[in-house]
Amino acid sequence: MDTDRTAARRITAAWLAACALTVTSAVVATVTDSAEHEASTLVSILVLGLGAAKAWLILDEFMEIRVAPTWLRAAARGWLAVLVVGIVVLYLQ
Amino acid sequence: MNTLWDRFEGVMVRGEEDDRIAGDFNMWVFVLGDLVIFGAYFVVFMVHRFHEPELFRASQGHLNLLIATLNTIVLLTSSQLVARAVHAARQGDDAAVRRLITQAGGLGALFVVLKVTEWVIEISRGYTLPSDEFFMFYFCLTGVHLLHVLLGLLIFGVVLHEIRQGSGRRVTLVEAGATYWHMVDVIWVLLFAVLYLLR
Amino acid sequence: MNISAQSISLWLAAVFGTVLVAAFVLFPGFLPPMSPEMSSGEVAEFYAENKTWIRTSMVVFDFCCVMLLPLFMVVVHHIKRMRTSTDVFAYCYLSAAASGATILAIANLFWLIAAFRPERNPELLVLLNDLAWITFTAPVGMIIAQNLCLALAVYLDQRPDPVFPKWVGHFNIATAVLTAPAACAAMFKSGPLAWDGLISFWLRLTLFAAYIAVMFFMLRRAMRHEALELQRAPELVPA
Amino acid sequence: MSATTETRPAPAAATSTDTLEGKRDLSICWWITVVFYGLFGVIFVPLTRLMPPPGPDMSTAQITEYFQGNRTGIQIGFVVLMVAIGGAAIAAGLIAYQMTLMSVSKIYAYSYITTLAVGALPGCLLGALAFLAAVFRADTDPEVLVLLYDVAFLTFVGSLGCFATNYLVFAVAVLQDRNGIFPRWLAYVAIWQIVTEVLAAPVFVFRSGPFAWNGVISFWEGTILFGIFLGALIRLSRTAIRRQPIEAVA
Repeated sequence: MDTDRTAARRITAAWLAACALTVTSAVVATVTDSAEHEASTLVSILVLGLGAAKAWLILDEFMEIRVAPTWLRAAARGWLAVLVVGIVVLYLQ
Repeated sequence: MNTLWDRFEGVMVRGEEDDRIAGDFNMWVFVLGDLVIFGAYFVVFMVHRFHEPELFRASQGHLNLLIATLNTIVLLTSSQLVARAVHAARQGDDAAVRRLITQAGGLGALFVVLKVTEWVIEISRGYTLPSDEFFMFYFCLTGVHLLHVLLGLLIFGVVLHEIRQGSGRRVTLVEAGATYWHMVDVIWVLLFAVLYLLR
Repeated sequence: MNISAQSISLWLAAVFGTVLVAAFVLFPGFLPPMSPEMSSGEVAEFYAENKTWIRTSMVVFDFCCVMLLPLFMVVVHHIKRMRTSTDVFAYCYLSAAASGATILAIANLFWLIAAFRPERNPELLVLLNDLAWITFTAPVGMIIAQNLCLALAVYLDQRPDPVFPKWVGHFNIATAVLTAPAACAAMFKSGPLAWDGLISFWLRLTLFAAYIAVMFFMLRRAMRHEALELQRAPELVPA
Repeated sequence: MSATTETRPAPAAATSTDTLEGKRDLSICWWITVVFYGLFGVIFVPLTRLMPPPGPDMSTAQITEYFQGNRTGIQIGFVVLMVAIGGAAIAAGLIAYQMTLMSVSKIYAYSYITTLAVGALPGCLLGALAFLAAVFRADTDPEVLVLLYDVAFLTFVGSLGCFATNYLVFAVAVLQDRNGIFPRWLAYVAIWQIVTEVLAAPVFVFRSGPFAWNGVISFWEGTILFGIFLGALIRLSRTAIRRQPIEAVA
């Protein structure tokens, strides 16, 4: 495991990144409220991607999936990937 | 003896401890299970959204995005506090762990307060559970998530109690509590994206 | 201390058992038992005519049928005294007795509800009457489970002087087997298996009465044995 | 309820006897539990077709046809259930007994057994009785059939409290238990069950969609998770029986 100081820094970095992603996705979603159909579909895909990135960050940094045994890492990441792809596919129908 | 299946059998059936995994193995069964269940909820939501995208988009407009975004920040902050608490617990710094967990619990309580106010606003404007399909999903999904947040606060209480008792298992307990709380955070992040932002 | 508890429970069952038989005789629907093939007119007329007797007898019935529960708890106590490897049968017996008593408690409520407004639409009276009779007769599973657990406990009991003689086990098995066909009362409207028939009504109820009587005397015998045992070595057997 | 023997069995140490020998009463109860729940599945799915449930939004004519069409199946299935329902009580007794072996107070075991004793009626028997009453006569008025249809499904899918308490008590007991009678992850599966009970609450509001009594979330998810929980409980109960050291029966 990395030393105490770098661990703390990694957590803060992951936290700030997640907050930034939240705010940007909220702003982007509200800005394109009035836009016509094509733009909002594209934006929705972007928003989903940002959400997935946040989830990946939490899994990797906070839940320490990065250093977990392979089966657990595969299970967690596999779940996230399958779910997000499923949502996008269902959204695009 | 230690093929994967045998270790799996050992932990799952004979309840032996497997320390290579962060936190308590049993908690991971709960977390992964819950993620799969919530995943099913999202898929069902998307299928029903597919049938009536216009209704869902219209009703979604009535949601209060400000409180939801604020709530996401609150939960993310609480989550990173818990992550710090895990590292402090590994250093054996009980005082820091107690402080961080209490702060995280406080933010969790704030999340509950914000969520209930958001509901009250929605209900006061006439959007209740049976009013239409979107709000049925909205109240049920955020309701079940709120139930998980309350369960998380209860777990923090148990962790604080165990630390005050100085029980030998407190590092595993803090890790298990952290794993659970992060799972609640992951679910909220996805819920926020799908319920609030998906236009 | 637990001897007096046992004797109180047994006398509760004895006294209220007899009152139960009286209520049974007074209920106009039991002697002779109402036929499932009565038309809605006849059912409406039955309730209109006998509503006072139906109400009194069913209220008394509702009072007394759950008073038998303490007797079943005395049985649970004696199962725990048996030296089988574990006392799992005591817990199973308790669980079955609890659910069984609830079923009886619900059954007579349907009669009382029907008799409350005899001027009701006859179709609804038929429905309530059907529900009452089916709930009263068909669910025999709990009694079967009780008897089965007691019988198994008696067979597996390895005490030098067993709590109950082996024939009590056979008696329990026999009662369970002969009560089982009463479940078919929910299928047939005529013949011995109907709810007024020989097997589902007469055999089942006489067997139930006989079962309570026999267990009453066997429990008194087991209680006396336990009292003797307590005098000889009080510290051995915990309270 | 004083136990005759106060010896607390040793926790699941390696030395425990891993056999079924000498524990005939436990294995009898275990086999009765397995047979009962197998029968339960056969009765409720193929025979009476109460599960998977037809929707609450069926018309009166469809409901009448649903009953008349499967009259014999319903009668045979539920008569067998009337005889076999005792298996549920024996299953409750077995698990409650195993909970008395835990290092926790017996209050949990007593609560476990009483919640199931209560739950057996509204949760299972009342629905069966309503169905039997519905098909008892060929000429029952359709309005009465719709009433009995609602009584059956709303009691079967909608009785929440007794089972939620049961799962809660079981989860708390398993989490606090130091003797490791059941592994802790089973307690977490029980907590899922509580969540599915909460999610079954909307069946009293909705007639269609995922939260109706035949909805994907309120019914299917709860049933699938119940299947997982029951399978795990029965399998782990067997392990607990095998690992339980028994003093030599004199």
